[in-house]
Amino acid sequence: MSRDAGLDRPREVDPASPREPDPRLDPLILERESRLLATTWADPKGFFGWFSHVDHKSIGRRFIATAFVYFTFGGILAAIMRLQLSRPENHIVTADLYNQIFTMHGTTMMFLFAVPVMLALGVYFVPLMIGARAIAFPRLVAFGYWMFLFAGIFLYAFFLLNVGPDNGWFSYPPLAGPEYGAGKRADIWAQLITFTETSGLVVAVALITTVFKLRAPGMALNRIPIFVWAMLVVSFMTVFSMPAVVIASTGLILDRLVGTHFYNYAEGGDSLLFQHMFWFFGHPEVYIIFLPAQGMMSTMLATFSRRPVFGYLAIVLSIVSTAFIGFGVWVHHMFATGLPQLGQSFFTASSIMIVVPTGVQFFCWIATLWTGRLRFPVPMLYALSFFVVFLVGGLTGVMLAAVPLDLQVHDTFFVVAHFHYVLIGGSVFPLLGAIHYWFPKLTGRMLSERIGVAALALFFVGFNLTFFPQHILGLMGMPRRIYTYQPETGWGGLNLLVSIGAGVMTIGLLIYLYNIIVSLRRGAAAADNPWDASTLEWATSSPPPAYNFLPALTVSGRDPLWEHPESQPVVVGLHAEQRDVLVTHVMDAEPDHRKVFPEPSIWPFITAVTVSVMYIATLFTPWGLIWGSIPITIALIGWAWPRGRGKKPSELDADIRAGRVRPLEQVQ
Amino acid sequence: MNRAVLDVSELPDFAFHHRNIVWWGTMGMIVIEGTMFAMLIVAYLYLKGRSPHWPPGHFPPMLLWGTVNTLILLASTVPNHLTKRAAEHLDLRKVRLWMTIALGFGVAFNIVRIFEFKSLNVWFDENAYGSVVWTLLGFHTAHIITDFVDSCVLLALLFIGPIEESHFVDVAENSMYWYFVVLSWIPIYAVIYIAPRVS
Amino acid sequence: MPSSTSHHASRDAHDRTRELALWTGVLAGPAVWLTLLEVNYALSYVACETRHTWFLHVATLVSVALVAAAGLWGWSAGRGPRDLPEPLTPPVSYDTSDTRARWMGHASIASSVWFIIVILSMEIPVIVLRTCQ
Amino acid sequence: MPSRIQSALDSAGVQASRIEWLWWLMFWVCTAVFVAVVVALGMAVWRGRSADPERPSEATLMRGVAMATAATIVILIGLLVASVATGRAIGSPPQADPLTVQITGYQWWWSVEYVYPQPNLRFTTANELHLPVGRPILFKLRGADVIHSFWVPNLHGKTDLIPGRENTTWLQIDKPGIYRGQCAEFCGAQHAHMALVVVAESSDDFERWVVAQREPAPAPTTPAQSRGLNVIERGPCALCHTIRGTTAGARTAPDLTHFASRSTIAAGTLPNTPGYLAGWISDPQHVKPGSRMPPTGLSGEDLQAVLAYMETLK
Repeated sequence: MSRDAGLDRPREVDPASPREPDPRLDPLILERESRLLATTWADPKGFFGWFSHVDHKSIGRRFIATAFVYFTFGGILAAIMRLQLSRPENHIVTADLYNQIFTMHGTTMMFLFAVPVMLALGVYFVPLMIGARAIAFPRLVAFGYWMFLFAGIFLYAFFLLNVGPDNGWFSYPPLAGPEYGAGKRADIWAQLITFTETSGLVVAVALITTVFKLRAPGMALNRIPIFVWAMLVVSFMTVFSMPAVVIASTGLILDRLVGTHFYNYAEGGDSLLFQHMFWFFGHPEVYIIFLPAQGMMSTMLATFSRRPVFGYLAIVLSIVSTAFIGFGVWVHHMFATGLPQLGQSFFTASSIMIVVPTGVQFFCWIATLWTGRLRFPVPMLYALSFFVVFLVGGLTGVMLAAVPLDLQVHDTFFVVAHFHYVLIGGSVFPLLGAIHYWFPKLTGRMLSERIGVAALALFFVGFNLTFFPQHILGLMGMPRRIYTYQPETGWGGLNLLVSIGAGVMTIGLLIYLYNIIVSLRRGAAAADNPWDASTLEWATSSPPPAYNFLPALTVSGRDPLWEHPESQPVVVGLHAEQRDVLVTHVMDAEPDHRKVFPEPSIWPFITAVTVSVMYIATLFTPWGLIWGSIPITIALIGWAWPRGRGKKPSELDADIRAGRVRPLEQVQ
Repeated sequence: MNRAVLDVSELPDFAFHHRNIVWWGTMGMIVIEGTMFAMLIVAYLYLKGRSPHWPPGHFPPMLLWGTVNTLILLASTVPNHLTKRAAEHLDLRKVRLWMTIALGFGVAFNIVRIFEFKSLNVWFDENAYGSVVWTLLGFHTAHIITDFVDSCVLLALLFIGPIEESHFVDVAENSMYWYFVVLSWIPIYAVIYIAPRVS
Repeated sequence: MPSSTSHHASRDAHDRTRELALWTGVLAGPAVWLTLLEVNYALSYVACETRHTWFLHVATLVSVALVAAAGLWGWSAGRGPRDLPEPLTPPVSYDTSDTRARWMGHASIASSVWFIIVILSMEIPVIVLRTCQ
Repeated sequence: MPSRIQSALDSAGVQASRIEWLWWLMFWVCTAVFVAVVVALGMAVWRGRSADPERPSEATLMRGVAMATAATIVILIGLLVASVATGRAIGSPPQADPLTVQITGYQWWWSVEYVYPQPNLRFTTANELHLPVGRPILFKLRGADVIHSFWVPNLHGKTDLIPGRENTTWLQIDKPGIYRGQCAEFCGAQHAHMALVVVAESSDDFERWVVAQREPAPAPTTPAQSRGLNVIERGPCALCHTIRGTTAGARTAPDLTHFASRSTIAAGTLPNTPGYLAGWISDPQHVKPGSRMPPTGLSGEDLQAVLAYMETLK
């Protein structure tokens, strides 16, 4: 381990490169270049310009902000549920509305907040952390953002029309099927899936390509920052898991819309087929939410321990193996469906063993703290509280992996408590910490420490008040998804406590929000690297310029900013008057070629609109698919149509024959 | 400032295969859609496993048109390969030629595909079997049509312009995607036409 | 520049098998385990019909052997620096690819050992449980 | 304490108590692990606060992490074995002659059929089971419309009732008593009001109950009762309900033959008293919005007559 802790120093510099100052590094030259780059990489201004942004930082900011707006919606819904359940036989909302609300809450938090916000942070920070000038396929990422935005608008528009989905975020047939799922509610859920999957998949592909091909020269696989590793792994999980739910929900739509029988047992279908496919996606999704948070933990702990995180290899392997095992545990959501016990128990084994990689990371982090010189700003406090709350969720997870125990607590408030400890404890705590941590880079201002501590304290207390008693409620027999309960069940007292806790938690989050709003205006100006961190996103100004880095950087270790960055060679020779990006090799990030990246364009927005129209049309008629695809095709042609640099075919041909154009393979 | 530099100004500005990020984008699409095909095939086998007899109360699909289409697809890999190679050699004329021929195969395929649907011997809303075979075949057809339209636009560009060097990469990637469409068809063919005949 | 690219091609050629070994070493463990899981799940129905479990044990053994072999292959590929001409475009990629290869070699071993444990953990139900319940 | 009638931690049966044992095992193991990790974390943070702690070498740390990991794996394997062993124990089929009960889940009530080899011995009731103590009971579970889940925490974990499939589970009760179960799989608007009552009693009491349940409904004795029966047979009730011994024979709603012997109305929604019953019959949608039972719109007299008759359905 320690041998390749990534600290190998540069060897003797290439004799070819001059020892006397390189003219291109002359401050005046750089100054002019930076101005030129700023105009080259600038996103267009004005109303229409606003719809044409392709800068990953602009898209990333919108992505993050939108995700938090949806988070707020989901939180409001949760508050209403807690009001309703605060005492037995309460009548704040009707059964019908309650069922919509808990469905919307789950759907919002999973599909419109948790997964998108993680991908969003990836969109903003992955290119910065690997020293790239842009994200791969910037227009595709913009398209992904618009689809995500429209997904939320679509869902909440129908919810406000009182046709929000009401079958749970898992929407099992036959309850959601043509016979029992009246109206359009289940279709809206299924189509929302299509929206969000479209968004998630394109962003995932862009992130994979970015990490593989756009890393700063010298950033070999063993030098990739752990957060980037996590985002890479998560993107792969997205690519392999989301198709399952696409097929599942498509089958549901077809059953409802054109009368197929995928899930209709009377015609040879099977409702468990849906459950299998849904959870084949659904469980990996939990890790899609969780692994980036682990990456944030490693990042923050390293920074605030003033040392590289201990056990880089172990942590990376843990992330990778968690991802794989995450694809082999889905049946533990179906233990009560009467599958053969032997088959189920294989999934018990995997569900129990998946704890180990996370345990390894815990131990590595504790080792990091053990040998670090610690500082305790708010992000670090979030990281430390993560240990406590997530641990509870992880341990109850072990219990749920046991078939017999699961049969008792499955679909009770015990499970509700468990996965809120895992998702809020495991993801939202690190996420809120990471927002504190990266806020200076995102906005150029620091968040207030004082207010931050207050928010965390209330959030922490409120969270545990809310969710710990739910374990007991579950064991006392309180099922999930009930809109009320009778007094004689004796659940009233704990539920009141839970609701009070939810109130405290809400206040904490409101203070957090207040902190952000205030600091945006009056926060202290942030230095380039306010935390004295080691990763590349801190090597540029806060917030970064449109072109991210000048001069472009190279690395020779895992913690570039802690390893004499000034002696690191820098990249020169990228043209400033066009969007030049250096493409490097997958394994060792050796420079390969320069690629000219696309200009801003409004076509991704237009395409997203046409696609949304098609999705919504297909809610009502299968022909929406046919007619809807025509405008999409037109939009895509507009998107792909070359502008500016294109030549007449004859001219290009002439250039080629004259040898003025040569691809890499032919350069000899 | 006296600093070593890494000069990349001499590097070329486009490349083929996995060295170009477009290849990774295409691969991403291929993996995603490949996984969807796999899921549908799993769904088919799952339903088959739960049904006492398969296909339930039907004759299996007629072999003729499906097999004809398989042959067309396999044959189409030849012009497809030549298109790809021409693109990698930046040979505009050959690219135009072979791509047009490859498109011809595409047309033929789509026409035969209509007869294929007819020869399935089942309607999609009769039972789960009908639903899954129609979805499989329809999903694959959607890919054929998508790639077909894509190729048409690309070919039009190559004739009327404006084009740039990177369009040769697009052509190469387009051919790679066609390979995927062909390869993914083979397991689907096996599932739709062979599986009902083996119990 | 020209010289360094032609030499680039040679590097690629030289690396291919080594990279293959390294990736196999790292990924064989999880991939084999995942396959085994699906296979076992399917076979559990067979086990119920036939009242036999020997094929489950066989599957486990085969998987362990595969993973161990892959891990060792990757590990050996990760050892020792290569005698190669100076890498492309100094001064960036010093001995990057050697430390990286060694790193992946370690990863191969670690990954294989870990997933052999996971594979063996799936034997417990087979031993404890009756074939049909 | 009321909560105890629907609690996984007050086991009254073989299966539930085995699961409870597993629960406490896991609870204590996990608590120990939690304490250990938090203590380690606390020590690490405490050391790290000092300016420059003497650092163990990376190798030492690696050994520590490796040992902790090994310990984790050992503990988890132990829990895995315990879990699978418990599964084997509760999954084993009944030895002695089991009582077979067929439960069918409807939106939002339970149809309960006691299955005997001889058809004439079979009988159907709803939402309330009487079960003998000390005798294995085999449950056959079906979903009539959507997926429900059969769950009586004091007796056993849950098993889903899935349309088109028949699931089975079995249990054996140790302690006589009254237990409450509730549908545990979200099944639509009134998922919250789909409870069932389990009366666990000695075999003698149980057999007496069985004999009573097999009887058809008693004939009305007073004019009011006769009028009530008349209203039921000619009115809307008979379109869905069965009362054995009368012309009411529809099966889409709970069997009312011995309705008065049950303790609750509408699957545990209300206690079975004339007052609540009157409210329920006249406007079910008020009590249980979305319920499949429409408002009957009976006149006052008819309603009183129906109540009078139904009180006789002991």
